[in-house]
Amino acid sequence: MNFDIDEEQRNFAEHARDFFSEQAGPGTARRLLDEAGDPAPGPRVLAELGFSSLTIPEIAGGVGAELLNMALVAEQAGRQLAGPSLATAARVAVLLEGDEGRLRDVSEGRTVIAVVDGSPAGSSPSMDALSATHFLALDGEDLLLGEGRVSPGEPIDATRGLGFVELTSSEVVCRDARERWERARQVACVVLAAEGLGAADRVVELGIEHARSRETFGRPIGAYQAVKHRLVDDWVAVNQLRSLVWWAAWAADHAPEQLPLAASAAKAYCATTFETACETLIHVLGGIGFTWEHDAHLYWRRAKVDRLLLGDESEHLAAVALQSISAATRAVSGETGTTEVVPV
Amino acid sequence: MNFDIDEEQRNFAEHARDFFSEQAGPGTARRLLDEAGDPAPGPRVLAELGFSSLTIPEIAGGVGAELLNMALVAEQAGRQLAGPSLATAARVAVLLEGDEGRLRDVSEGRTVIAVVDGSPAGSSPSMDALSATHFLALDGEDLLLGEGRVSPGEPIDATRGLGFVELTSSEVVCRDARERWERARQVACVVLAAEGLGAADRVVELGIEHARSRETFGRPIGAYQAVKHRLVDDWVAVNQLRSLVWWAAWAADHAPEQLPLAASAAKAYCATTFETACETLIHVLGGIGFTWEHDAHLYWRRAKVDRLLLGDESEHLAAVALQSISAATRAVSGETGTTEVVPV
Amino acid sequence: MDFDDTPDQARLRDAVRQFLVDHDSELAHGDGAYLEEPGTDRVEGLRRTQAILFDAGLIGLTWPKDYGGGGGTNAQQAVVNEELHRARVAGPIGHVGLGMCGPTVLGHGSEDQKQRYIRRLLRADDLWCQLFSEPGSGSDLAALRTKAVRHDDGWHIQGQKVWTTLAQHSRYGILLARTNPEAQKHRGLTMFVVDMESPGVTVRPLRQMNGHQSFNEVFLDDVVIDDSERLGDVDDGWRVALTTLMSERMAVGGGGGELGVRSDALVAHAASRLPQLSDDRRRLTIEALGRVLVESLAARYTGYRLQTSVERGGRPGPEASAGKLTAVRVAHATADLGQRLLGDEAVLARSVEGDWRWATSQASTPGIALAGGADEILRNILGERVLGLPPDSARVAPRPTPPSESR
Amino acid sequence: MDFDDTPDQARLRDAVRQFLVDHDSELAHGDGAYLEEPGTDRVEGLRRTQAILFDAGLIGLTWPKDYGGGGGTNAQQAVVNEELHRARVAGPIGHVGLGMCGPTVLGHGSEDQKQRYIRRLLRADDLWCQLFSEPGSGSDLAALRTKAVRHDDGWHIQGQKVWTTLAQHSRYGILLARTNPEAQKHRGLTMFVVDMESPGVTVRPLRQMNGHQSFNEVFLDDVVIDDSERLGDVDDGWRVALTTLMSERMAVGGGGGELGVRSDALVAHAASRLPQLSDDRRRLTIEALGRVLVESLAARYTGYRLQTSVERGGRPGPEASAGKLTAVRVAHATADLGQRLLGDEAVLARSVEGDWRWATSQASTPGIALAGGADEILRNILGERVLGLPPDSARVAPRPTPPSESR
Repeated sequence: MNFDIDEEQRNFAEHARDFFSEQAGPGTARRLLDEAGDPAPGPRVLAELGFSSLTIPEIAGGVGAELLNMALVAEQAGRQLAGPSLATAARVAVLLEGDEGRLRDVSEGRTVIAVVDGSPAGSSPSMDALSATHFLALDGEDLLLGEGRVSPGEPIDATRGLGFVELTSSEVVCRDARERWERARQVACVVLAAEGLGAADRVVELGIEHARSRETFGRPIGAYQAVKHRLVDDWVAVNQLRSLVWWAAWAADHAPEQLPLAASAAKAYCATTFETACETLIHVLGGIGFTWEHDAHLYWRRAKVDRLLLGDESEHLAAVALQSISAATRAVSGETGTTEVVPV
Repeated sequence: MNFDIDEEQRNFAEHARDFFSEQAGPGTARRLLDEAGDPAPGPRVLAELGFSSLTIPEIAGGVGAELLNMALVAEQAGRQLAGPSLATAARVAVLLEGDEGRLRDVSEGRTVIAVVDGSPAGSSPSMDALSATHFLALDGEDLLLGEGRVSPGEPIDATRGLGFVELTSSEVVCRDARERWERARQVACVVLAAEGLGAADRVVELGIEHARSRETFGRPIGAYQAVKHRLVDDWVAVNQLRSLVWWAAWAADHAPEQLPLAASAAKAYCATTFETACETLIHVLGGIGFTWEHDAHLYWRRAKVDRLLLGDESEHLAAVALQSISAATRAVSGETGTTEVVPV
Repeated sequence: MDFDDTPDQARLRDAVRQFLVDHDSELAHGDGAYLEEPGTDRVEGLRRTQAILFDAGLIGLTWPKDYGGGGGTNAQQAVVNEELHRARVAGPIGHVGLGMCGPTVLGHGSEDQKQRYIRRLLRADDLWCQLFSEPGSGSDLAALRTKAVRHDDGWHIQGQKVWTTLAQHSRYGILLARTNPEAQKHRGLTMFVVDMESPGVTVRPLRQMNGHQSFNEVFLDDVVIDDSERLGDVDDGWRVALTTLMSERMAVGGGGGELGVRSDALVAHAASRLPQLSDDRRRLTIEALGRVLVESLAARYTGYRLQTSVERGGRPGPEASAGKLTAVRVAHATADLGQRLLGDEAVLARSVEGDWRWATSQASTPGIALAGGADEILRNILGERVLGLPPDSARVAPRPTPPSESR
Repeated sequence: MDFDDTPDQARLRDAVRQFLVDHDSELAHGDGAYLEEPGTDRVEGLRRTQAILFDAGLIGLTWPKDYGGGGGTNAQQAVVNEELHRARVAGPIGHVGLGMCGPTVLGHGSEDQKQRYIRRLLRADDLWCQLFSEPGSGSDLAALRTKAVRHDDGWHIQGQKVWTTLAQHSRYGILLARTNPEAQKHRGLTMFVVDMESPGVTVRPLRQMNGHQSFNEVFLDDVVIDDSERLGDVDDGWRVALTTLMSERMAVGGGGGELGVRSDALVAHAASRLPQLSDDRRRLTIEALGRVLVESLAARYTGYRLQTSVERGGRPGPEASAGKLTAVRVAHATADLGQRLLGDEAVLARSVEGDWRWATSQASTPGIALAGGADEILRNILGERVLGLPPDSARVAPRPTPPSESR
């Protein structure tokens, strides 16, 4: 067993980190709450740099990398509240698997595709809808691609590009697409959790910085256990979230039978970890953390929204529980032979 | 509004406090884990002193007091892990309402009655079954009284006298008894919560005493926020539990339409408050709190059992939620006129 | 123990209820404390509402008659408050004046000050603010650095305050300033009434994470205050401030009042949403709703006990801080559950039907949590003053332990 | 990143699995760490199990060959551990020796000590205990008062230890004692190996709240230890103890191992109980189960990352403490959920079918929580050493604040 990223992946993440700190940041998230626009760095730039086509095969103009690499980039994107979400990109790459032509359009930035959650005739709020030119949707068992009319809602986090979509034209790009749809959603959960990981990591970092320097009653506030221990708990959770995200991303390519469990575990754990970290940060900052000008609320807004996207904590907790039970039941009845599907 | 007990009630509670500190105590709870026997002060003594017949009318040989007085005694009984539970006594008093003869037998200690939860043919573990001479049970809509065979289980808390009961003889003492059965259970919940209140109060007290005197790293451990704030949270919860218990006990006599809500609120809040207080105590005590000889685990055992008796937290939380919703719905439809049933 | 109205109280209740029915259209309404729709400004409407209620004798019922109050009992005020709550009347805009500044002026002001200020404060003719916190002193209030220096023409004030609720709408403020920089930090402070229209006062609203602008920065640049506007003795301002803080504690959650969206609004929301949920979701929601309601009831009935004790002449002690800890937690849980009940639309700040309450309350709770002391401060107060635990900072000198060697 | 076996590892796995099948009936089994049925004394069976595993090369795989170890890799040991886990083999009775005492002897003992002790320790021929905590020093270990005074015939030990796991079954212990009462508290300690059969050693088992007697008081009344049994230099015992504590941290939860009942046992229990629950209860239980499992997975995979880093020559740093915080929380939640799944019988210590695991684990968790440092100590370590937050005790002198005047 070797459960760590390698040197190349580390360098790759480092580059992504530099890129996103230059090209994105909470400032954009703040501005978008007052005026409409695309999140930074925006769909074209992500396509140009190959970030959104990381998991698209080379033959279709993509990078052909593993999902783990996408997760490493997503972590860095999350730190800077970048958008559109790489979760959407990863989801599209799975949904259009084998469709080289359309994937090439995506890789080369000619089309920007979002995925419609809910009915194609009138969707739930769907991620990155506001900046998309085309939409993928599931209609019964058929996967549709088409254009659509998008009505934005009043955003909590404006970088998620949430909109209600109504498809105005569509063609079936895949029949019997249910399994693929589910897998695409699991992959998207992993990448969304990776973005949450990066954001939560940054949030804990901000809290630690403040707790080291801000004094009250003659001592830095980080000396007080009430502050210190909350930050520690959040740091522990973020560190553990990283383990789940890496495992889930690895599973997508190397142990697909573990993906459903791992993706749900990562997504569920991310929901609470990220939200709690933001609440700690705002609390630890005191008055300044409640201001519009501080970045804290922008991360908090992202956390409040992300925890619900692609299934909330309850949905994923139930998935983990039921998959574990069903694997245990299969193991008892001998169905799986000597290899356990679920490492619980 | 006057939401406080009066001078007379205060004195009465004071006397009860003295009595139970002399006649009961965690020592008995510890001994009963190794050898069978009745909890202290035991059914006869409680009957002799009129504690178990507090809510039985004078005409039936009881004291004819309000449930609030019973709750005040129960709080003191709880502090010392006394038994049998006054919740059983209060429940029996409601179930036999109007049956002067049988109530007189109870008041005068000639019969000791427990209430059977579950089927009379083979019950769930039922409180105070081990020291009872007779049993009340609900069979369909009929209330039965009879003798029974009791098999004890291996106790977590040996003062609760839990046993599986099978009625060996019975007669119907009341038909269409469902409403009365429910009300008796609610009244029992209030008294059980009162016992939990007293126990939790004592537990917080023990934690505070220890935190004041035990030193580590040159300071009393109560100076550290991690210890101090946990004890504060427990103290706040105990204080709030007292409010719910008093309200529920008052409602039983003066606002019966509020009893179901208040009883469930008190019981649910007690479950967590008492259990959490015990876990804090054991934690704060360190190694000594993990020993058999310390009283901490005896309170902890009581908490682990009481939280499940007469309905667990989930059951009572649901009752609070559903009653509140149904009252709100009735209020909207104008059913209740000008007086709201549920003060939410 | 008795929750029933006396005949007098019952008459009062009927009268109030009738008044509120008759004047319903003139009054502002709302679903919770400090809960305002983003992008709207109801200040004038809320002032009008407070004036109407004051004129009807429903505000300041327990305040001295000499200064415009009703001279009534807490029990009467409690009856009135219940009816205001039932009628969904919005909380008074002048809550800082009513909850903190007014009691401080009453407790420590001159007869002249009381005559000039109290009646107009009760009626919201003047709004008041509390100029305490500074950029460098929040929890550690007594570390404040705004200076007041005595000259022939009065006290000259120099400094900056922050997180000052309502400052931009306020005519007056109570101001805590350092008058003796040499004294031990609690001993060199003095309290004043400051006219917010004085030269040298600059108010800059701060935009908050909920989009509102209820907090302000206040810059005090050589503001002159006449010595007659001093509250209490020179260098005795900490004692005066304790009156304010004690009142604040009672006002913010201490008396069992709710912060954030009202629990009855949550129940109504749940009642309308539950039927649309799947069985699974319904059960989880019911548990969550029960949990919020039980904690809310626990805080409410504890507030009633405190009210009874205050009515009997007790003063709200440090234990009143407990109510706020719970009230903030309930407000948080209420907003969270209310938002989640919006289902798919819970990712938006306003549902398709226009429900903005839960998202706004979520974004407002962190601010409410700061008023009257952060959780840690309240827990320290309770731990040290009520439970008798040793103080937090090492006033007892610890044995030194080099960090590198500690376990 | 790679979770797959190398061909060598796959061969090892097959061999181990076959061995465990063949010898299943000779081995003791169990559903979790530190989980023993009350009233049964399985010590002999557990010692036999450890000896069988040692003889088969499955214990001490990574320890130096010179002293009876296998000289293998952590990766090999991980494969073996997975197979032992899968086969439900009970954890080694000699866990204190393996996890703490052995590494300390290896790190600081003489060649002679290593030769004499390690092999027998691995084989559970000798059990070991760790004589650290005292009645007056638990979290603040360095405050210990047991004295060692040098005489011609060796060191004379006087003092008392407590919470000593396994002492009543142990042949040896590592003992931390004060050799220089004048020095600063961390600087006057020395570590020894003590023969528990020496004159003057009295072991008194303590009954615990779970009914077990795994903790002991140990009285040391003029016990004589030869200087050759010293571990490390005189007065340098704190540095030696840090090796022990570091190893303990890794052993108790740090490597992702579970404390309390195993999560697969909980899943199996839930699978058998869920069908009997009402719909409402089933949904609530599924959420609770999911929550335990996710946290358990989070800790497990974090342990794997730590193992990878240790395997690459990293030493387990203070961040290994994080694993224990989570593992204790998971153990607590596992026991609670397991017990509640017993339904009506959850009020008893043993279900009608005889299931005692959950109630026992509930009553054992507080003891497990103490080993390797209480939560507060672990959080301080993480906060100060990993996050770089300032130390807890006021090493920086605070400005004095009289308690009566603080806010």
